[in-house]
Amino acid sequence: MTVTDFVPVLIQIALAAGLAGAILTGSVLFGQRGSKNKIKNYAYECGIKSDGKTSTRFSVKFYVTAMLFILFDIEVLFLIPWVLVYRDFVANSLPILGPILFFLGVLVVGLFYELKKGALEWEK
Amino acid sequence: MTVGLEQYIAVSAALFAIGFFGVLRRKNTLVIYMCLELMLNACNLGLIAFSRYHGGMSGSVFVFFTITVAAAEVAVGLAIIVALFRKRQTVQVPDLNALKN
Amino acid sequence: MPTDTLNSLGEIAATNTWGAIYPEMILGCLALFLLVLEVVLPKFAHGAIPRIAILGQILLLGYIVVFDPSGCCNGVAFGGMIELSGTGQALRIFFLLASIFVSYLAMVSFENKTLARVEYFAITLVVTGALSLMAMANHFVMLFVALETATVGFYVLVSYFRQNVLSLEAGLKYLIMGALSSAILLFGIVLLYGAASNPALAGSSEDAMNFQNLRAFLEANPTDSLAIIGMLLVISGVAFKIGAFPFQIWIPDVYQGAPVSTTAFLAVSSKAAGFAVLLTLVKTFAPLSSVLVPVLTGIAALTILFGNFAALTQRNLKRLIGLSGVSHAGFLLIGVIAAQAVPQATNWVLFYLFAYLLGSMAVFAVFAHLPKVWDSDLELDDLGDMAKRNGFLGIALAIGIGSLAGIPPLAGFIGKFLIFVAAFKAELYVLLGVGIVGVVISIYYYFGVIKAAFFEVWRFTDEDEEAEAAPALPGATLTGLGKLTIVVAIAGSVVLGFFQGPLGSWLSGQ
Amino acid sequence: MNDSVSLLHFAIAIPLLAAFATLWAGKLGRPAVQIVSVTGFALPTLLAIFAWVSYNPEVAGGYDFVTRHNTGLEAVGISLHLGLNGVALPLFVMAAVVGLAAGLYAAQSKAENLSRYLFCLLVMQSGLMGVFASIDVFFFYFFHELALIPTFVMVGVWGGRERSYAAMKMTIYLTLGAMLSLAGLIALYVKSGAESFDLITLKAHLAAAPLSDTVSTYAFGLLLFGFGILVSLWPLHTWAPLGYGAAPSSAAMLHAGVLKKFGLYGLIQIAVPLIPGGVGQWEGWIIWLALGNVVIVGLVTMAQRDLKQMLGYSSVMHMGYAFLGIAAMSVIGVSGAVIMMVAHGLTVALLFMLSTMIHHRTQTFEMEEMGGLSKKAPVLSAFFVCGMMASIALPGPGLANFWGEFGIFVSLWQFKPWVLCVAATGIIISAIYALRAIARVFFGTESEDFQEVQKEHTVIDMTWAERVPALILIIVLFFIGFFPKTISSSLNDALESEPVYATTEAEQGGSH
Repeated sequence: MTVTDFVPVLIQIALAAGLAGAILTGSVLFGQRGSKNKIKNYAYECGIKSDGKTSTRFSVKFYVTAMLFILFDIEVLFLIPWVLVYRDFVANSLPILGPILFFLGVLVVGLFYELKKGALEWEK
Repeated sequence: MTVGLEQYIAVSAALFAIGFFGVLRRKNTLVIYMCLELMLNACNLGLIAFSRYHGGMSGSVFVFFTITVAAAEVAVGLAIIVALFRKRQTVQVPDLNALKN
Repeated sequence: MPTDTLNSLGEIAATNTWGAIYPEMILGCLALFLLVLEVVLPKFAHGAIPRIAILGQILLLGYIVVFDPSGCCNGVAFGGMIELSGTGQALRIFFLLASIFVSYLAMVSFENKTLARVEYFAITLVVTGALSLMAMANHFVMLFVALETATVGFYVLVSYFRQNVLSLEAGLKYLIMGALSSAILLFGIVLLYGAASNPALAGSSEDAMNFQNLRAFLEANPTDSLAIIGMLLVISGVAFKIGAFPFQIWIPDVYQGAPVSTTAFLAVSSKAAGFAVLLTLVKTFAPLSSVLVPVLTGIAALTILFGNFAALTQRNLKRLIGLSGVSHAGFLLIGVIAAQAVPQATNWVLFYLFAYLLGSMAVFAVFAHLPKVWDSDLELDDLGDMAKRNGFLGIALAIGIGSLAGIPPLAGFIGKFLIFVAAFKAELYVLLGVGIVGVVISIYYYFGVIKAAFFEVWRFTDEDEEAEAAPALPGATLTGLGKLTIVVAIAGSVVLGFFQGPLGSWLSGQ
Repeated sequence: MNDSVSLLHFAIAIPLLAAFATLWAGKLGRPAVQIVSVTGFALPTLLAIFAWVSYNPEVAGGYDFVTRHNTGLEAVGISLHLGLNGVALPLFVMAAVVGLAAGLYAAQSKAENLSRYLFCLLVMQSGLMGVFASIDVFFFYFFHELALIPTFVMVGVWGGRERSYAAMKMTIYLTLGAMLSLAGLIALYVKSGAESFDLITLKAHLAAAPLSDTVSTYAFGLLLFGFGILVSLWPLHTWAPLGYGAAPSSAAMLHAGVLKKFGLYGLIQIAVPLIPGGVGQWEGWIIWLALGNVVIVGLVTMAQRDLKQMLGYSSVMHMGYAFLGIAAMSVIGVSGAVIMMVAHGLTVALLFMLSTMIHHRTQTFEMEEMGGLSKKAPVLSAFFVCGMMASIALPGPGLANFWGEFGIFVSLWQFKPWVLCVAATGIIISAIYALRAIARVFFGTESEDFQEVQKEHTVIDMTWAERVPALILIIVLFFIGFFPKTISSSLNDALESEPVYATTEAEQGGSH
């Protein structure tokens, strides 16, 4: 590869930056200015001071679900190549169904265990 | 200038080194964990580059397994970190010193 | 897809001898079966599950020992992924034996604790299967996947006591160290693969992660710097697992914090698997031995010295045993290095491992019965009480420690002796000297343990007074099954000391 | 290849089985323990005496009662190969006799937890029987360690003053010595090319192809210093007085009397015949260190105030003579050394036992605080005087030690007269401390400490339970003293068959 191959990327970066810059400058230029005071600069101009953290904590349940999702999501990785060569293998009577079924069987047992343990129940 | 195998390997080595020193230097367990993942991904990059430029699939196949392994490690690791946080209310390495004799 | 590819795939598929790895398959299925049982059975029946796990393993072990002690078939299988050999078979038996002990220890130390009981045993089974695949690996993919399966399992096992901060911290430490070592190992593999798959170089091959191909490449060009760096990284990664010198930092903390059964599992099985891998890798890297042997020699010497000196000052029992285990790793390394020059040394390393297994299991079984809620805070002073209350445990501790210290007439002595003979044959005089110094130092702290257990107690207690106080330990009750397990371990140590018999000739004959 | 079992197997196995039987008999009470343990000591003694009587020196290779069994390490060149030759036989018998005496004395002693005490003693005994009965060098070492471990436990658990420290020091020293000698033995195994630990095979190989100078230098050096530590060769002897001072009497009897001879036996049977070259290179070392044992340790012995300490030092001192006899490398010198080992074993055992009896009566080992015991305990004092006379090898046919030292001195005269002159001073030294000890302990006026003790409990003379073991030792001592031929003839035959000893004999033009 040569650097020229990266030109589109550069163009895209330039476009994005330019657009953002343009919008901001546009709003500064054409937008009408209001009176500047502290209250007005708060988020939501409703006059009430905002309190508490702006970043809220998530329940750990989200993380659990996310982990489980990753684990089962990864397995797809092994299914894609399988799908690609499936026909050829069967055509040449190479063993391909048995191993993958065993693999999926293990996955199913895992899923079954996970469900029964109530790892996916939201309210407990 | 052309981007060849050397560049990829250089990037992968650089990522690996960054991860390694991150593990050694950082105090926050989660950041250390990210650095570990960074090291694994540096290895993946190297594998892909080698198998792409040298021909042969075994490198690319290995990457599948590496990714899976990394995922499993993340799951278990985060579980442990969460459990520890619940117990100690901190994930800073210097605070985790119960095991000093 | 081109036909020649399909043909080669057909050839590979023909080598998928599933029958050859039935023990690992059975272990995995047994683990799944246990998980299913847990969710199917009602709560009150869960107590049966650990027993089912142990029973299943005992049956499997019995079948292997009786019906195919020397493995069904030798040579590579699964397209060069694993290599079946007598050594692999011996290690298979080793891991099964170890995991039976470990499962029993877990049963004991889970008494009087509120925990999820069942997962532990399932994970133990999976890890055991992974370890014995690791011992048979003939390809870096197989090696890495098996290794990681075991390691991830260990993360859970180490931090299994969720209520105990020490256990969790140990888990975190092991997690970071383990993941770091895996990453280093992996990067080493990448570099080796990159070097050996380079079409420009002689002897390169497409499947460069296969050990035979890799060795062929290294023979073709033994000065490839990339390959040498890769090798060093891989060796460091393995050194982490066996706790050899610069990489032993995690050992004391993790051994102390982990549940005693896990500590035993780490000390025995994980270490043994590391050495199995090391034996294979040393064969693979033989062309680079001009670099490898000096490195390993230095590591071995420093490991022995560090392990012993660090153990001298320990009061905490599990730290002590952990650090003494470091020095044992050093002795095993001597055997591994010698194995390059002396072929039988491989079998002598195996003998040492079996002796180490029996000795350690006796000691850890005693720890599991000591009167503490969390075995992480067992101190030397807790031993005296034990020997007074329960002479049987006292004898078991004495024999176990004696065997670890390499005192005749116990198995550990024969193991050390064989290692020394190997070192002499391979003319590793420096390591021999260091080994002798190490033995003398180790006597000191092992002696300390015996002293703490016996010197005041044995003299002034009466047999009959003991007899009634025997089972009255607050920690865990010593059941008949427990007595049997311990008796097996100590009898093994004693018998192997006097009469190596079938095991000896079997290993020598391998 | 497995042969039928011989009496040697029984001599080794019976004490071991008796040991566990004793442990179990602990539940049944004291009499059961005593019966079982004494049987465990007596039977091997009978077997040993039977072997002594029925020993046939004309047997091929000089080894009688030979058997060989495979323990599973035959591939490594290790097999349980047992047998006795002219050198091993007397020591074997001595080990059995001393064991019996020690066992009898221990069985009637007031040791706490008697069954466990006797358990350790019996394990030690079986190891001792094995040491002198094994032809395979590996098992020779193996049995030595088997006998050594119980010593540490006994010193540590049942010992007297500062027993922990003594046990620790003994353990470290003796482990180091054992390790060095083990390395030397492995060196022989590897470098001889025999790939076998069998002494006979090794001899054959090394006779055909002797070791190179460098190899023989370091191999012999390893064996010399390894064995030397075990035999308390000066200046590596410091563990011995401390250990014996702290050890319970039976343990001290067995260790000082028998187990310590392991190193000398190893030098005579293994090191010198297999590595004749090595002796020449280390000769100076051996002589000077041995003289250090005789003179320096001798002077230290004179300075001792504690009876048991003094006995410990004197036993260290006498080892010097044995070393000198070996250094002469002549038949007469080595046979003298062996006879002295036997006699010294019996004597030192007797003395340690008697010193403990004295302690029971005077409640102290300080010789200053004793005196006048002979009036209260004439028999005890008679025994003790007799033992002391034996240990200093009083000239006269009565006691075996004399023949030993006589042979050694003759050989030294042929070998290096100046060494003889220096060594002879040892006789005077030992005479001085022996007579002074006797005078202090038994004669003269009673010290006020001793009178204090007598107020608390009356001092009685030796009971029969105490006399029997002492008598056994003394009788054997006199028997060998009057009929030295009973051991020396087969001993000399065995040594004549060793080329190294026979040839040096011829060179030095000696005869006997």
